[in-house]
Amino acid sequence: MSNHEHHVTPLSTYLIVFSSLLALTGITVFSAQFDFGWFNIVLALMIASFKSSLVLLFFMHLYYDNKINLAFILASVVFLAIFIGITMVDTNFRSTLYDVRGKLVEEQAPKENFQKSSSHHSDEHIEHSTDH
Amino acid sequence: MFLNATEQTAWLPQQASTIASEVDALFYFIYYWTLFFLGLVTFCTFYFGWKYKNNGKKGLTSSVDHSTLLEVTWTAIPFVLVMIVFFWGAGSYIKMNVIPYGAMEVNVTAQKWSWNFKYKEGFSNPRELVVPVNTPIKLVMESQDVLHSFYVPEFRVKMDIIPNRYMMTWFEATKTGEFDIMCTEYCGSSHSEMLGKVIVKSQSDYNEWLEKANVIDESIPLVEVGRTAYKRYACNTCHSIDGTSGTGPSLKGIWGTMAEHESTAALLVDENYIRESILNPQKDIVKGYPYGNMPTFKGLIRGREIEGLIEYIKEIK
Amino acid sequence: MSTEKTKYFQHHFVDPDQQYESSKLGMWAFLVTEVLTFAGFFCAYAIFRAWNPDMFINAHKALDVVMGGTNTVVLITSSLTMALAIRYIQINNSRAALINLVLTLIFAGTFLVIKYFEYEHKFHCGHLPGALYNPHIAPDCVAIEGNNPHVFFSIYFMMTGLHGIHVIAGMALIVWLIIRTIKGHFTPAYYTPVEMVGLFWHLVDLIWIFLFPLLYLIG
Amino acid sequence: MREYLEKNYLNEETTIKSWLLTLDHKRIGLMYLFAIMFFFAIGGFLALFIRLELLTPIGGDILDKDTYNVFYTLHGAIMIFMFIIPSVPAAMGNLILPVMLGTKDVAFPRLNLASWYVYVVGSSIGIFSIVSGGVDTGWTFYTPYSSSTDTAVISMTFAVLVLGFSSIFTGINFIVTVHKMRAPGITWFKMPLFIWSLYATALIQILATPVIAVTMLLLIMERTFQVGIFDPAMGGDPVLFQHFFWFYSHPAVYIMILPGMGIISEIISVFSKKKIFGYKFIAGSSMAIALFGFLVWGHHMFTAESEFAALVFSIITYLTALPSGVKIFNWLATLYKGKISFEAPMLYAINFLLLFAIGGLTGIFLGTLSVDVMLHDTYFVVAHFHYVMMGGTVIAFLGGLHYWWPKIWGRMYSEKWARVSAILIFFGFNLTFIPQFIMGSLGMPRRYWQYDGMLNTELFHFYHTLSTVGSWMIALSFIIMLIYLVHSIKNGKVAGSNPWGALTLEWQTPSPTPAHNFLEEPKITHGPYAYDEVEAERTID
Repeated sequence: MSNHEHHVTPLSTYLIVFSSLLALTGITVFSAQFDFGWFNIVLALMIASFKSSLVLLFFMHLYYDNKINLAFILASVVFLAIFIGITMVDTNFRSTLYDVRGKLVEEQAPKENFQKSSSHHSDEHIEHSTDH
Repeated sequence: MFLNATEQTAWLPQQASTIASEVDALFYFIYYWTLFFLGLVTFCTFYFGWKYKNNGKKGLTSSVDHSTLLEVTWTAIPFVLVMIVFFWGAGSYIKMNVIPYGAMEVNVTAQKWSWNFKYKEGFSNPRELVVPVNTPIKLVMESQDVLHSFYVPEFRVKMDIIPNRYMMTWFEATKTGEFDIMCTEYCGSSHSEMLGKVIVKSQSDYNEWLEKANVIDESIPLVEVGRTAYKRYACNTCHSIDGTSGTGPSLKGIWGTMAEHESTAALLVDENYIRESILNPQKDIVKGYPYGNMPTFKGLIRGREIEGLIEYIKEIK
Repeated sequence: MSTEKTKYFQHHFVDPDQQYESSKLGMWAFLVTEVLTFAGFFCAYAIFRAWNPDMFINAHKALDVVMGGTNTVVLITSSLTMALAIRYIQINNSRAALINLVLTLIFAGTFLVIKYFEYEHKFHCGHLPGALYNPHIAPDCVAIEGNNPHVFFSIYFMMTGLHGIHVIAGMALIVWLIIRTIKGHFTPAYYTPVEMVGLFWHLVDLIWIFLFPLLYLIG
Repeated sequence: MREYLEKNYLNEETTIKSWLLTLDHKRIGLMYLFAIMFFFAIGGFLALFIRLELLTPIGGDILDKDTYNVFYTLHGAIMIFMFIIPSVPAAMGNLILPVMLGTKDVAFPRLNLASWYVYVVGSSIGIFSIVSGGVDTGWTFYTPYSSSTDTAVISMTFAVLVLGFSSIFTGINFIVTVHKMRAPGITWFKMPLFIWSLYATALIQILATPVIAVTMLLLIMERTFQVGIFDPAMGGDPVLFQHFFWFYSHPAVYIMILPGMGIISEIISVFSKKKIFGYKFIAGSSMAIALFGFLVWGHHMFTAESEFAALVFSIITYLTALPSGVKIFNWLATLYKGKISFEAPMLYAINFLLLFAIGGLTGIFLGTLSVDVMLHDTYFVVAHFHYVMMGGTVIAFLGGLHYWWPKIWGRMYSEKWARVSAILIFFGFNLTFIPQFIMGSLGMPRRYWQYDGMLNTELFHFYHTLSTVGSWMIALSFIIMLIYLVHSIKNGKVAGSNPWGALTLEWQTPSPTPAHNFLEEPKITHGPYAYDEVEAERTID
């Protein structure tokens, strides 16, 4: 609860931020034309995060503001990451234990008896070995 | 309440599988130390309540508001206990989920509201899972419609069955006898009637059963075959025989009548009508009943059982 | 400003500064809920993309990068004009502020018009969510291979749709600001509503900054 | 001063309009209180019907199976979304929080009123859903059952979505009030623990509630457009729904229990006239529970999700359980060397200590992977969460209601009948739910309309009978409570400003509270629990 005047951001700051945002948009569209494999998504998200940081800090004044507001918005990002991250701990590890088992038995037994379907969620019907 | 009792105790059902004693030991380990803590909390509450009861005297109270030693102790001891419990529990959980090599496989189909067990020998057995004792059994389970869950309390086995994938679990029965199979994931109006039985037989009895199970006994009268099939395929969970309307229409007195339909004109209830209703139930729905409830029994039910059901329905008047 | 009490000062606060700071924190708390609302869709996106990477790459080709890119530029520009509107009120130039607010409104409208043409093309090609998915074979429609492409369009329409609803809500708020600015309600001593709507509008921009690469540029 | 403040928030203006358009947090709190008690009564009646149906093993005694499924679903949905979640934060919090902080109102009074109206709209949609046939999915709305059943799922899920917004509004209000509106002198570590718990709760409300809104939205989309996110028939994944649902609904458990713990911290300290033991720990653990509460949702799905995820969720669950457990020791240590008196609020606090201890300790069984496989979806789980939700939150809520009743109305209820009711509820509650623990571990699955033809049917019948008898004891104690509380509003003895001799700020203003909370600026001369420095005069004997 400070009584100082509210910060008025200089026009030049706004224009610099604006042109950086446009430039970054150009970069992300340009870079999308090349295939870097898994790095595509990382690069796109890095650029997007950088752009959003610029918006947050300057357009939304967080750079000059009470830091508690910054803490709140950062917390929201952390919880978003928790939500997506931990859900994927399940969805991406659905058949790990079955796979472990598959490797163990592979050495002892004919392979076709122990195939375990790994993608469960597509609606194509999965052939599986135990059917008669 | 002994750790190695295999009979039913006050808290737990009898132990009838290899994993049961391990789970029970952990259950009782937690039981006793939580009971100790509950006793401690109760004792402290009442002892302090009695000892420091307000006697009406004026005056300030003590300013004690922390004690590092005490706080560390009562954090550390529960911490150690829960970590023991975690690793113990995780160990037996992994055992429950890693299916032993060479286990006998049975395919399980769950649907509203019945169980069906398909054997490798090429036949299926609704409602009853017959297995040999002392043999690891691997269940490959699938659901035809919504979530179900396969639960046998005496085996301490439970696994949710999720549509569009195969869910697996296993058990090894250590006792012969009959045990309940229950569905523990809510699946609609007759959820509580989606029961089944595991029948554990000795190896020789099992072999004998297996030989007979595959052969149709022509000597049983058709009506009896139908009466049995009515129960086996859980027809009773939706279609009553006393005229009360359930999820589906009652079977009482329908033979030879004209059944009203939304989609077509009224149809005569005859042999072909009943056959179609069993094998292709979604083709025409009787007026007043929702679409989509009845699963098909194509591939599950045998020809003689359909004939039996027809005879049986003729009988219900 | 701070200690100067306007007629918008509410009695249960100690001073206008407390009121301003409270409104601002409240707005940020609300933006947190907005982020987590979109989290549900981002989570669905991440999981279905991890399950069906090829389908996602094939399906995104049905989206128009030029239109999406143009919309990104439009939204970023509208963010700039919104920020400038606040700045002009801070320095007591409500005429310039008004111009910037109107510009913001125009850019928001442009965004929706472009979005309309994009949606129109999806309807034309039958690239629709869920059970409505019914792709046509036509020279101007991309044929999509892979598992369940309707899920991609479900996610696309729900994400951009919810974002679009936010744009419309933002436009309504900006119209409200324009009316109040014309009436001369805002001064350097009191411009809290402009600041709050500004924050909301920037968040709409922020979400688009992520939607654009995730939906249009994957590959 | 033992007097009744003649011109107070209740009668300053008396028109109906002055209530319906009020911006006074106390009036809004009171309107919340009446609204949630209405739904509590409905939920309670449904529970009694469910218990009666289970009196015999065969189904159909008084309810047919579809009605039974609708009843237990509505019991859960009403109790969770319309009663417990708003109970302590929205009703008690609104009544007390600004007064405790020495401010005139919450930060956004209009948002606060809007929150009540949104609650009313949401509940009305819920009632509409009930009238149009009810829902039979269970309060968890698991797909694909919820996306395929033909009952009124859309209206009920929409009601939940709308109720979420009312919760968010309250949360935003409390966060800002705590951050920006504290009276001078109340620093973060001089706030009463009830405020700390409400603050932690508000954080969960704004972080988790949007996710339930989006989940419900997706479910509605799934039913209308078959978007294929949750429905396996369209390529979706039912377990994903469970993740989405529990990402909100597990933290929601802490939305329910944390404020209850806050109330208990207040009551125990006041009625043992003792400085709270480990203030910083209790405050910090509220925050820690709020944070860790977000990391454990997967323990509702040990039998459905991947084994690896189950291991991760199990260990975090224990880490979250510890701070709750240690809080119980802190409360016990507060009793040590106190001056303990046993008025009704204290009896509720003791009920809470014992019942919540049972609820918490049985959670250890359920967090253990292999034991949970056996207990999952049985009556053991039902009993466990009733011990936490009812034995914990509802008992704490009732304790808070009795504790602040003289502040709300300016009058005392009958102490004798209050004690009778508190003791009756303790025995009734245990009689209802201890048999359910035993049944559950013996293998009685939950959500069963009949339990005939099982190996243990006879035993189950015995325990269900006990449980039904217990449910009527609880009902009886609520009837007693209703009578003496309503009677006291007009006829109770005048309570005075500080009937319990407490030190927090709300007791330094007359009862009932004046319209803007304080007649003169409150002065903070001591901490909220400084019973070692100050002895406040009790205004009743």
